[in-house]
Amino acid sequence: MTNIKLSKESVLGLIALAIFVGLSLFTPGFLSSGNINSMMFQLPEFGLIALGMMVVIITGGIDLSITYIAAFSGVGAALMMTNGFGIFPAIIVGIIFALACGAFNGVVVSKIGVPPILVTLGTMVLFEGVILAITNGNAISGFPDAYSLIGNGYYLGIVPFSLVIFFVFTIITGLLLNKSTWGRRVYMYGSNDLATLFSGVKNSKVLMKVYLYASLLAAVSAIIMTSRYNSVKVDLGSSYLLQSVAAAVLGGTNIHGGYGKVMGTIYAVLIFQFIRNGLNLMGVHSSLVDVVIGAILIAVLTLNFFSDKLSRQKAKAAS
Amino acid sequence: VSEESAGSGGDEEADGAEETDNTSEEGNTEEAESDDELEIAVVPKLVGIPYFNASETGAEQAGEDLGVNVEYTGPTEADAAAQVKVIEDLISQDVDAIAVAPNDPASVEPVLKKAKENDIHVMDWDTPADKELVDLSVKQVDDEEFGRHMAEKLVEAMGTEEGEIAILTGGLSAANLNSWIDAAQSELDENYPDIEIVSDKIPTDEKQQVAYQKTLDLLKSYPDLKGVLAVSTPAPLGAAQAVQEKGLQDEVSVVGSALPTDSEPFLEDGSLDTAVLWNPEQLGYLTVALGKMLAEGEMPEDGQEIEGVGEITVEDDGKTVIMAPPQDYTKENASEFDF
Amino acid sequence: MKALLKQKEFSVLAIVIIICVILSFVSPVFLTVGNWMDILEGNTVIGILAIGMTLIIITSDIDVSVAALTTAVAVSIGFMFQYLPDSWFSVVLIFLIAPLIGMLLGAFNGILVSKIQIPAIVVTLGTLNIFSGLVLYFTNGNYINSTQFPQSFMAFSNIEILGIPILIYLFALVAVSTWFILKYTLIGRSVLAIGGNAQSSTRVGINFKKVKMFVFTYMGFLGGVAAIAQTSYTTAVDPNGLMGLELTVIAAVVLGGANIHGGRGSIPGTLLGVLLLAIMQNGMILARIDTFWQNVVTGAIIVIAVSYDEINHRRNQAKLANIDVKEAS
Amino acid sequence: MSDYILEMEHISKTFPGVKALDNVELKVKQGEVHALIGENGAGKSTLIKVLAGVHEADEGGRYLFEGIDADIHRPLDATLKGISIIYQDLSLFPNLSVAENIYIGRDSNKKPWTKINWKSMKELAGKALDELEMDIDLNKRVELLSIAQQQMIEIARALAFDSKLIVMDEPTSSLSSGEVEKLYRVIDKLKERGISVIFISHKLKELFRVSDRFTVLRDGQFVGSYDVEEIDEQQLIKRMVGREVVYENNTQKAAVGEKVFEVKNFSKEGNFKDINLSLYEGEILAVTGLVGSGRTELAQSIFGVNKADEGTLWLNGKDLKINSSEDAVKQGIAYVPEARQTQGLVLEQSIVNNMTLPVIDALRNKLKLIDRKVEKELTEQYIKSLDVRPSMPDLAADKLSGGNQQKVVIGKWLSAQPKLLIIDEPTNGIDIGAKTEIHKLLRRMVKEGIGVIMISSELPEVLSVSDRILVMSRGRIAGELNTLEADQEKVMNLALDTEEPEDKRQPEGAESTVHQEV
Ligand SMILES: Nc1ncnc2c1ncn2[C@@H]1O[C@H](COP(=O)(O)OP(=O)(O)OP(=O)(O)O)[C@@H](O)[C@H]1O
Ligand SMILES: Nc1ncnc2c1ncn2[C@@H]1O[C@H](COP(=O)(O)OP(=O)(O)OP(=O)(O)O)[C@@H](O)[C@H]1O
Ligand SMILES: [Mg+2]
Ligand SMILES: [Mg+2]
Repeated sequence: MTNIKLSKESVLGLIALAIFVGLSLFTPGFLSSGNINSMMFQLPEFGLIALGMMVVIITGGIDLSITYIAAFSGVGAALMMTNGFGIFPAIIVGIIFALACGAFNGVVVSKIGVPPILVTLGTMVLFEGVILAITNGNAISGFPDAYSLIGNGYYLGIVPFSLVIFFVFTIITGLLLNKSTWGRRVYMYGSNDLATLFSGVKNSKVLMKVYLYASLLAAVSAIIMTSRYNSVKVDLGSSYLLQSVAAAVLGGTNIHGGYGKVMGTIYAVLIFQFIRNGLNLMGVHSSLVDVVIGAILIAVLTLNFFSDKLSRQKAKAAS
Repeated sequence: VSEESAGSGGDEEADGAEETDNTSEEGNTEEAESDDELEIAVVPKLVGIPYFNASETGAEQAGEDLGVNVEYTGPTEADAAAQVKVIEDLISQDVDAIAVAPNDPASVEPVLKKAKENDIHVMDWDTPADKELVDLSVKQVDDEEFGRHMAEKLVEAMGTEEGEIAILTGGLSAANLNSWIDAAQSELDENYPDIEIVSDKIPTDEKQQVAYQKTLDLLKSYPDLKGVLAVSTPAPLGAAQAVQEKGLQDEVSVVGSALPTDSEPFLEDGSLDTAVLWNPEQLGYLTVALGKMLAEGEMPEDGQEIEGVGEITVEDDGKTVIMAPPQDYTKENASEFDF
Repeated sequence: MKALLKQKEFSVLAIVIIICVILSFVSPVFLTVGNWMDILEGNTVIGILAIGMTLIIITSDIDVSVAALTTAVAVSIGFMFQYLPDSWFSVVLIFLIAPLIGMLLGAFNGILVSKIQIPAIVVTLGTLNIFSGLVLYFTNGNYINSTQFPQSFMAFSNIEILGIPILIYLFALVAVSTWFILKYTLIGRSVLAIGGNAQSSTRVGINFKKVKMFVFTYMGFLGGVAAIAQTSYTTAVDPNGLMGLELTVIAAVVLGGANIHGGRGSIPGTLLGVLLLAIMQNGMILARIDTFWQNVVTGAIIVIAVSYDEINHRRNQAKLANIDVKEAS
Repeated sequence: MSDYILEMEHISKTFPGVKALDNVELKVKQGEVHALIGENGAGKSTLIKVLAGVHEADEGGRYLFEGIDADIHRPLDATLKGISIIYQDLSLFPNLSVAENIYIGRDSNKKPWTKINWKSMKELAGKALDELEMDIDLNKRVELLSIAQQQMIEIARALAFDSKLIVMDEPTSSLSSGEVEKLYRVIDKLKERGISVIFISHKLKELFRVSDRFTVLRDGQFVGSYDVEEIDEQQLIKRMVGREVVYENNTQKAAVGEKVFEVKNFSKEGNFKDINLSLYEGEILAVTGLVGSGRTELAQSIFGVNKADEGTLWLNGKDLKINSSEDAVKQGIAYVPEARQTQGLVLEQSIVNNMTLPVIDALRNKLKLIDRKVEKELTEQYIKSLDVRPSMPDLAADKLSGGNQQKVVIGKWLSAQPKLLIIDEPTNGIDIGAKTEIHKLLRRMVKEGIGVIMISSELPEVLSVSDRILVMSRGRIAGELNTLEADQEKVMNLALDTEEPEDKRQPEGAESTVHQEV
């Protein structure tokens, strides 16, 4: 029964690797240093949001407001900088803005008990409205040069600084989920919230931290984005919303909660990155890139279904 | 929320659409054949809307006429981040020139810098990027002139210099729409002080249907409304549809930016008074033509005649090219155009 | 039986009434027949889709591909228009073919959800990408406008009976027949049953997969109907025109009291939810609310409404477990 | 032709890693009540699921119904053949009306567009309820009913079906004694009509009251089938567990020490009122009463999940402030809920994760991260001392049988080293073997200085395990008895509330009808 079996995540990692190798072989320019470099720059902002989404999904929830939290956080930081404050206070304010949004979601979800999909559907519109009211829909731009280093600079001259930040938060997320007591409770809550309540777990505290942590990741992503694009607008990163859900789920996270691994989500993010980049390089119509992404999502889960079925039959035959 | 510059609300004729397909196919085969040809990348705010499809047609045509390889590609949503990725991928492809219609001028700044570092000529078209950064800036019209012109046309259509008007816009965060609206508002403030704008500009999500519903609500809410200024290509059509349905052609004037073929049914019965725009196909064509010049190390001059486009204006800075003055499409002339 | 259900609907109704009262003070035109016709006609598409979504949410699933699916059908209609003769036959044909295409697309979702057992939100996220990507690829985003429509279809879209536009009748027809299906047919009962308790439903012999298949196919069917309504309302096909509408549709359904965890939801409730969003949109301009604050108001009302509903629900739930405590003797 | 309506032979069922049934036989005669008994995890429910078409048996079995090959592959097949199952965990639709719940499934084989006839549906449902002497509004949604009423709806459904064979998997575990009597009468009626019944229960007395024949399973294997006349209780137990078990009454009063825990003036509107109770060192305090007397609510209020309106708690010399279950655990209070599967365990998660959930904060290393090794050792220690089987710490809890699951829940709280343990219906649905183990465990805990309050509806259990008995009735403490002096009659007299409620409205609860406890 315990014969060598690859975990869901490792299989996904192999798929990502296969895609990478395939594209390297068949797409001119894919393996060029310039392209690898630009992929490294593109990865972190989306990866961070996907990780945040994953943590929420593990509790059986979803955060539809996450990209607007990022945008709001970016607006906060931008306003500080354009009003003459330094980078550091600006980042702090950006994070505080995001945490405020996360806290709002957290309170309504955990204290009032409204299903997360409803809460965040409402706060998505609400946060968007607040940003519009603050910015009148205009972009805020013109940040100090030093700020742009966060998203555009290199660490040790080769690795993008943003990638290092992403790497650090990946490790932190992994540690928190797998090794911290909060992480354990997140998984347990995701599987059965009543049982955690009856085990002396303060569910509202666990949930509150989940929404705060997701918004923190959104804020970090926002800082990288605003730095990379040197500007912020109401729709900053809005195209990442459904994609981040897709990445978390492709990465094996159970949409009903209770299961989800950092590595799975990272592999899924890589797959998305490779595919988009590769198809763009091949000059495939961008609409068709969406089609491919949708098809991969469905195909991988269909494969999972059949391989599960197969292994179940095997187990049966074996015993 | 998509926010193309003046995206056509229009209906390409069926054969028009087919044409587009054909050209792009040919473009692809050409690409495969010739590697030594110049490679000009044209990046719209987004692909898959009529306005930018029309520019694509023009751009591909120019590629064919001038013997350059045209790569016309952009994001499927008017999202700044997505657009930056497209440009980054183009840098990886090592094209000779990139012309971008930025969704957010500031956000493409770093990536354009990067392009220049890689010895790629950069220019903007449709919507200006950072002036310092681009080698050339292609403008369809002068924004200030365009906005003021629309306001004048509206006052003209209303036949009075007083009364209430409303302004519809494609999206609140579209920079060029905002600059036209600002220009129009200045024009009204300065020259027509008795005209009152009843509400903040109203967003229509770049959707005709939304513009239609909002206009219906406006007509009810402000029964004395005399005019609607609708900026972004689907908006005038929706506004006109509402006026048409309520039979208010004579009471309410509608002026806005729209393509002539789309506007025709509404221009006919006067529910739309004037559509103001430029020729987006020409804009695409001009962009590629100038891109080629740039890649070959030339710069355009004021008053220069560009084949297939006409005489262009170059502003004092030497790198801002203005294609043509705004064009009015009315009941009388709309049928003469095929875009 | 519906004591609590009625209460759930009641909370939306209460909010709708409050907003109506406020608006009728703020704007004299709000309570006019004309305005209400506009509201209803303008929300026919959302309404029809929300009715289909109600069934899906009752079975504790969700479908985020509805807008893309509807657009795909609308584009197909627009394409067919170029080949259809100008006769009433064409309109009838459209009414046969559009729902059929919708059903096929919906059935595709249904198969993946029921047979392959992929969670619905994932399936429909995937098909959302696939449908809309293909639509954009084939249309390039180009409008198909009324000059290419058969005159008979234009005539159809202008029909008014007793001064009421035809689309409102279509909306009503969809609402009444779906209500009937839920209340009076076996399949409708099965929908409620699997939402109430999936395990029990298989034990009493309800074919779980078939019912899932049904709700998604029916959603597709209504997507087809909505495509006709949309085409006739805008007298054009806009490949981008419905983008993002799925979240509005879902919001309407849950505001109407359907429980995202399944088992609960009703057609009257959903209609109220649609109405709530509709009058909010309509009222923003009538009440002359500053453009930049409109989203804040909308978002706040959604959050307040769902919170209020939850609090109410809990209060009722708490009453359920009561013990008749003996008084001190 | 045999006179068996059901013949199952050589039935085996393998789950990945578990052989739940191994060559089992079950033969039921026309019109008999056939008891299926066995310890937790013996395979009773699994056998029933094979019978019902929920699970397909491994190859090689023989399954005849009414003398012909049953050919049942899904639940609907069984239904159509006239087999009704009342599952252990019920199969109701909380969001549907009583009438719909009773009627549902009758027309599962009809075309989906068939119109529902509400009138005939209600007639039929009404008839079935009449037969059960139940008076419930047919339009009421089932979620508004008490658990006991829900159980009766399930039985009404089987009746309404005109079934030939009705299987009842532990139908009495949540019924009050009055309803149990009613059920017996119904079973008698069914028998008269020639309908066969398979009856599963852990309550032996009850089985002897209703059954004609027994089939005993042990560890997935068939032990034998016996007529009621040829076997007695002790022999039956011996066959179930493979050894002899004596259910002994507590004959020795514990040496009582200091007061350890006190509840003062506890009240919660609509749940309980003016509760005062004390617990002394070294004793097990039983709280008993009829179903719906508010015991669970009281326990959950002490534990902090249902905050009381007023009143104070006192533990080991300190007044407690408890606003949440987290506070309660921190102060040393543990609670084993009655709903093991939904409240007690996170079923999909491993035994380790479940066992260490309340104490996880204490299992961190210097880096504040969970120390996996310590965690595992702790779990293994409790698995061993509680004899959880199989002893695989990483096994998901849902792979365990009921009794073993309960042990995990108890282990979870032992690891938290509480000062007070409240255990609610500790042996509900647990076989005799596991039951005595749990009782011994409770004793052991008291000896180790943990205060134990046991809530139980099973009077034999209360009388044999506890030292002192509090009886609750309609949200109040009706009286206190010393176990040595108590008997079933005395307890029942307190539990039965002679006074009628001033408000004659029938409350949701099942407490209204009152009969003798078994
Ligand atoms: N779906 C399943 N997957 C794996 N193992 C299972 C499954 N269902 C039951 N089992 C195992 O099969 C064995 C028999 O379980 P079953 O539920 O039939 O016992 P039971 O006699 O009904 O016990 P109880 O009296 O506790 O209800 C147990 O070891 C159980 O863990
Ligand atoms: N999940 C539930 N849904 C609806 N009603 C419930 C639920 N749980 C309990 N009740 C009802 O609440 C009342 C009190 O039940 P409670 O469980 O507290 O009583 P109890 O004295 O603990 O009895 P027991 O533990 O034997 O059920 C009863 O009328 C019961 O029917
Ligand atoms: Mg069992
Ligand atoms: Mg209880």
